[in-house]
Amino acid sequence: MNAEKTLAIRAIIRKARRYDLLVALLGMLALSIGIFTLAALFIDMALTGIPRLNAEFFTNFPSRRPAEAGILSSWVGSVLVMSVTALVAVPLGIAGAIYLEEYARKNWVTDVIEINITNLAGVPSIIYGLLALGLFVYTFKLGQSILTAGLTLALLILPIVITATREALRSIPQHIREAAYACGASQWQVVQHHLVKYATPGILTGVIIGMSRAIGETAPIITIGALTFIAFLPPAPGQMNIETGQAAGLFDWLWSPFTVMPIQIFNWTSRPDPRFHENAAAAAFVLVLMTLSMNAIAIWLRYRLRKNIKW
Amino acid sequence: QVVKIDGSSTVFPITEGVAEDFQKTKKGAVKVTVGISGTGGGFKKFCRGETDISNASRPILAKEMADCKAAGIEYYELPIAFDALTVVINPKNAWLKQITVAELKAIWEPAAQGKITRWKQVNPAWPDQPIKLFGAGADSGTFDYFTEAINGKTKASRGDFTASEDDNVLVQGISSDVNAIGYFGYAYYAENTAKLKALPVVNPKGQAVAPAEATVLNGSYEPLSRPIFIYVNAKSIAKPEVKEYVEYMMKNSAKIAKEVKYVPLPAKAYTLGLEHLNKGKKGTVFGGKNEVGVTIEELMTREAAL
Amino acid sequence: MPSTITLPQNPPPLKAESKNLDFYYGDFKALKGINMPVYENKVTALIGPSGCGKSTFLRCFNRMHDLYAGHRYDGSIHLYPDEVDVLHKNVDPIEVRMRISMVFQKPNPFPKSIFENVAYGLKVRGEKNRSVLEDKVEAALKGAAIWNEVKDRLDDLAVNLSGGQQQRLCIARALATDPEIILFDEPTSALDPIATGAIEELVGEIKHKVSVLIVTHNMQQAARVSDFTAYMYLGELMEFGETNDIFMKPKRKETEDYITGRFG
Amino acid sequence: MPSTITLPQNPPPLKAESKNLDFYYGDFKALKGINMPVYENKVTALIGPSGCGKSTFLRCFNRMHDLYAGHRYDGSIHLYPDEVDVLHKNVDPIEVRMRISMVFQKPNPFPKSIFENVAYGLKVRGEKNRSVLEDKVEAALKGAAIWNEVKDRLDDLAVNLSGGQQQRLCIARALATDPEIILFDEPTSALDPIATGAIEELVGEIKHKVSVLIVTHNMQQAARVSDFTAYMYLGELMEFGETNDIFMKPKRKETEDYITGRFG
Amino acid sequence: MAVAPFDNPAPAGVSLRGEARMAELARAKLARQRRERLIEAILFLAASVSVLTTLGIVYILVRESISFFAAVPIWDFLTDTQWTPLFDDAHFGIMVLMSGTLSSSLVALCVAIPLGTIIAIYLSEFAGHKTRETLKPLLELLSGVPTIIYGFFALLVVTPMLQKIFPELPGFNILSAGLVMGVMIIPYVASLSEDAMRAVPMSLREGAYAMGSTRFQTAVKVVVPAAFSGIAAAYILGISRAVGETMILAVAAGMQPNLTLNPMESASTITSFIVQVALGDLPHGSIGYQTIFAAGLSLMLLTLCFNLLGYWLRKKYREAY
Ligand SMILES: Nc1ncnc2c1ncn2[C@@H]1O[C@H](COP(=O)(O)OP(=O)(O)OP(=O)(O)O)[C@@H](O)[C@H]1O
Ligand SMILES: Nc1ncnc2c1ncn2[C@@H]1O[C@H](COP(=O)(O)OP(=O)(O)OP(=O)(O)O)[C@@H](O)[C@H]1O
Ligand SMILES: [Mg+2]
Ligand SMILES: [Mg+2]
Ligand SMILES: O=P([O-])([O-])[O-]
Repeated sequence: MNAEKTLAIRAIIRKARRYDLLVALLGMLALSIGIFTLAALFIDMALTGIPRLNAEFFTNFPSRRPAEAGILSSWVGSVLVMSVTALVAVPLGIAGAIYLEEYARKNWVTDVIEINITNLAGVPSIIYGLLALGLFVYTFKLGQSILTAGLTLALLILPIVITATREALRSIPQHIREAAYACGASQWQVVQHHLVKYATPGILTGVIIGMSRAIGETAPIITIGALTFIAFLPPAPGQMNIETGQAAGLFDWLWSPFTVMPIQIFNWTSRPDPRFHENAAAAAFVLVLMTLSMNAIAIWLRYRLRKNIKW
Repeated sequence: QVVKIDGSSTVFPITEGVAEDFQKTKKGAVKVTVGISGTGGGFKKFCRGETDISNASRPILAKEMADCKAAGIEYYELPIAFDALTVVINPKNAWLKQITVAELKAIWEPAAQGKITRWKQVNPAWPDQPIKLFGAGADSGTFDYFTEAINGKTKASRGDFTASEDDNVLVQGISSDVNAIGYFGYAYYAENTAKLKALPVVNPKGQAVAPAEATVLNGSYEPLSRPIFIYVNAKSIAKPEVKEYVEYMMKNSAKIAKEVKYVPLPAKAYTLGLEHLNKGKKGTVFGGKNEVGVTIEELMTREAAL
Repeated sequence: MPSTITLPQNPPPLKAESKNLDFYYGDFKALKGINMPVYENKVTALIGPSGCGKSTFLRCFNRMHDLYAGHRYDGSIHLYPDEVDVLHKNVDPIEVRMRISMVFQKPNPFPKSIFENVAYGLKVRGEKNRSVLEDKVEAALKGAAIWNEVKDRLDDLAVNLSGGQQQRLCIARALATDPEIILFDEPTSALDPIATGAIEELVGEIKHKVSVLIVTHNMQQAARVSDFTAYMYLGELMEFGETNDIFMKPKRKETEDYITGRFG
Repeated sequence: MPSTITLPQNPPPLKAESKNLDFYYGDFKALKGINMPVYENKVTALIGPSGCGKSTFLRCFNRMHDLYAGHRYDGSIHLYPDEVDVLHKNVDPIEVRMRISMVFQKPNPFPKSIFENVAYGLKVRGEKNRSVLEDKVEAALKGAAIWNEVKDRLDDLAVNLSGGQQQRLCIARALATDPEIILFDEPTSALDPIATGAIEELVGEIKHKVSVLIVTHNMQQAARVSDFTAYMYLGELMEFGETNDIFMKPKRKETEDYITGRFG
Repeated sequence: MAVAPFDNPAPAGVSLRGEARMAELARAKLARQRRERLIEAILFLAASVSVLTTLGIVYILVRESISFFAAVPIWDFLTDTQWTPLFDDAHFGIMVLMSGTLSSSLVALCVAIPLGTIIAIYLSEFAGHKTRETLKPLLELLSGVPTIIYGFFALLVVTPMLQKIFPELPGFNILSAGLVMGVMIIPYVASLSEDAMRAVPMSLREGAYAMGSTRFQTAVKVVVPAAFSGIAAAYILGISRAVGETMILAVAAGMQPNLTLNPMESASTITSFIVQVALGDLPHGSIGYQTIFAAGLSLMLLTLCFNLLGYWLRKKYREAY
């Protein structure tokens, strides 16, 4: 190759490489905007909220006196609502995904279900709130209860769980299925002995991501009408009522009025007394910490569990 | 053992305080839930029998009375405090020292929608700057009371303003905009005196009066002083926990009202309320009208006459 | 074109036989009227250029195609002595697969322990007794000539074995259930020469108790391990006969061309 | 073990030469001290069992390994006549790739039109003139013996072509930029026999204007298309020489074993 | 011979042959199939829950909307320029809320799409493995923060900052809410686009590099077109999120029904209207109650259009490589 041509090519390369630099810089800039926002959000909350974080904050009910107010009823409410959500969404989601990925024949019914799930994933959460209001609260008369909230959020995260499970199932290579079938396994045995097991890390990540979304959802919960002052805990199974002497049933708590963290935060920020805003920041800090740690667990699981599963 | 309370956000701080203390004295044996649906929303639930007690920042209206009647629901009306509905502006606002009802009407009447958008249009002495409006949401008693008092008709208002059931949203909005004007309960102003300025309103006697406990008590803050109530379902009172709660409330409202920056009624008002309860004197003394400008004395005489 | 089939003088007992077997991937006819015997305790090699249908044919024997929609069989494969037609719609493919094992091209152990891999076929068959499992796993691993390498780490993950070990593990897995036939689909194509040698040796040993069908693209391998050879081309069985005959004096020009490497 | 290298009597001009080339995938040394000439306008075939390092060696020539972290070269590959060491860290890999094209195992046309695929390399080199592009694309497609099949649908998506056509398109793409060397990594292993024949023929033609390095696992193919053959084993170059010699009278026992199919 | 399977008759080496044996096998198959069918039916029911959810949503929205449209002519709903459904002089012009929804979504997308795309390109084509594996999860955390917290962040931190630049800016405005919403959506766009780009086979990238392309050329000319359907799907999801986001707008955008597309003003969106009403009472059966369902139906239709567009794009351009 002659020298002249070489020089020409070098010039072209140099020009082309300028864009490389540009995109790399822009990419890092864009990333830092995102990460900077996250940091700003977090630091802002931490600075206002941390002074309020002490043991009483977690063991006190809300109160009109900001210094005595705590998040006991709301964190317990969040935990209970999340449990209902998980208990409903996880089995339903996994079973649905298994059906779609492993059993469904390619026909219009499957197509409808698929389009429907993609579509549901994009339906705004407030619409789920309306569904819950119209269906659970007024038609099924479940009231503004833990059960209603749990079911609503379960429906909300169902598409997330299904999609994650399907992804996980799809990433199991076909040759593993073939190996199992070749050993004489029936379809259900293949699902049970292999697919569900190998998909667990993916399913767990999906579930946790769904849950960390659900725990921060405010709009649908407001819509079912749960913006309320609650300074008591739902009845624990078997708990005695001092006045009536009756023990609470095993599932009474499902029908109990409740509040959750985001609602408590919303409530406090709408108070006139600015000291409540510190409470709100502290509660928000706790909530963000909860979701972040859930996300962190998801990421950790993704790395840990997958280690033992390779093909 | 749940006492269900819902309704006015204005009354909420008092009810919440009572509920908190009451639950403490009962050591958790009685549970009290307090919702914030606004006065109108509260009455809708109340008249469906979904709640035991409804908080209200205005008297029950004829339509609501009809609803309750249709559902066979009778109630006790118990005034618990007075509030000064406060007109607030941004502290940097230099051109407003006071305001008349007529000026407020010019700003807020339905006909002003889309037309009255600059201060100058209301009063030529005011600057040629946009008006930013903040007000209570449509389900609130505050909205009903304000529209009745200013525009002469309940719920008659222009629509292009920032409306919120959440008064703190309004505080935020007004405190961050020189051109803002809005209204809400006195308590929200009292907690934010650094960020807001309360505008003296010219009363029917022609005096510009600022909202304060004293001006409410002496009846000079007019027409925006208003009594606030709880309404108790007559059937619910048969439940011991509800009765106990209401009695507790009557005994402690004065203390808590003061604590959360409301004007407590004279002690007699509370005993009178309890008396009504014990004697089964049900119903309202307002006849379904959203009356404005009722002073404490007037209220007391009416209650006594029930 | 009819296949050229040369049966041996004294044919050994039949283990299976495909009769007029057609196979369709949707509309595409991948196998065309295949008639071929499989003899008991013999190794039959399937050779032919890429895409000629070797794998397709092999996977008919254990109804692997049933896993996919649109795959269709026509004709029959009879299994002896009980004369069951494995392709018959009344026959449960799972039943077939319990009698006919398969070893795949790429070693595909489950991401479980070595023990669990080999025991899997037994578990599917309902065997729960731990000591029976242990005995059979050991026997299978010995049969697959990998016992010595793994006996101290039966609880390790199978995927951490080397490729050749994995493939022998898969053979052990297939052996553990005492199948009547084992199908091999290019079992050494992903392996190095040493591992390949080990597998070939193994095939030579297991044929004493089981009939073997093996697909290979390596003619030397076919020559080394098989007793009978079938040459396929474009979905047809071109020639079938004893391995020595096919490689030394093929009856058909096409076979000879292929074997001498004139194409493919 | 030193490689057995037999240079021809009258060697053609050198196009490239690897000197003491080592290559590491992280800690794993995949190539060990490779010394090998590449002659101008000749076809050099790389053969050897799977995993011996053929692809690894080939991909050193156009610095493909630079795309992955942890891959490391040691030694040099000089390009003649200007004696540039393509592995030198001061040499821009992009410049190297502009001189040395590559055709991959699996056809990998871009998801663009046929025309855009072939014109891609020219556009990257800054060519914007439409008529120049059209001429060069036509020439390249003709050179890859696919012009007649696609000339009426240059704007169709390339992915809609058949496998063999796609591979010829990829060859046209590689040819369009007038490279000095073309690297082929098992270019026919995903193709049917007819497409394979077409590609082999093509290689025979293009070598008149470009040097060719081709990896193949098919010894017959190596024998058919190449002038020189290199036999690799476990990362080492075992033997290099004229193709006829390697296949007829290999100097080393290992080479002979491999060629006669005793393993692999 | 083979170990006896747990519930099938013993296979080979048994007395039965030919027809009899086949009949026996047919029975065994039937028994097994029945069990598998039952399992399948249960799984199918689980999968149909999603369809039931949609049907439930549609049923509820349509049922209430029908009563709504009995009271409010649909023409007024579409053309009125005022939105005061709960006032004495009620107006029901959905355009007012639509304009808020559109302008806030537009602001958010102007942030999320360019930034998300460039981040995706950077992570997938430029960043090293380590960088990607640490930064991507970190970025994804952004989407895990409850949106109500973003709302107060917008109101209390971003708006005051913006007011330093635009002193005219009201305390509640679309701009600040939209910007924060955009940042919240970045991870959806970036992460899904990055997944789509990752899924482009390495062989395609190698093809491009082998032609002498730079990273930029490879990314823009080969990887992005090849991943187009996935990237489009990511954008669509971003749009759905923006259109459906509620709390950020409810808190920071002012809830003022305002027919304007100017982001420097405060406005109410469909979603913020719904929560606003929900914060008050939901007077079952009243026109106010039905209004939120009519608004919800409009929102649902809007997102449905986008989602169908996304589905269609994915179908049409699937696996271009
Ligand atoms: N799942 C499938 N769908 C459609 N056609 C298929 C499928 N699998 C294989 N084919 C086609 O069927 C024919 C036979 O394929 P098969 O895999 O049996 O060939 P083979 O002889 O095993 O080749 P190889 O040596 O490459 O494995 C080929 O033309 C192939 O393209
Ligand atoms: N990316 C990689 N990382 C680590 N090791 C690798 C990588 N790619 C290849 N190797 C190893 O390097 C050695 C040579 O691989 P290479 O792909 O060059 O073999 P090959 O001769 O081309 O084989 P084949 O015929 O199977 O393509 C093998 O042992 C392989 O396992
Ligand atoms: Mg095959
Ligand atoms: Mg290779
Ligand atoms: O919440 P209100 O008191 O205004 O009804």
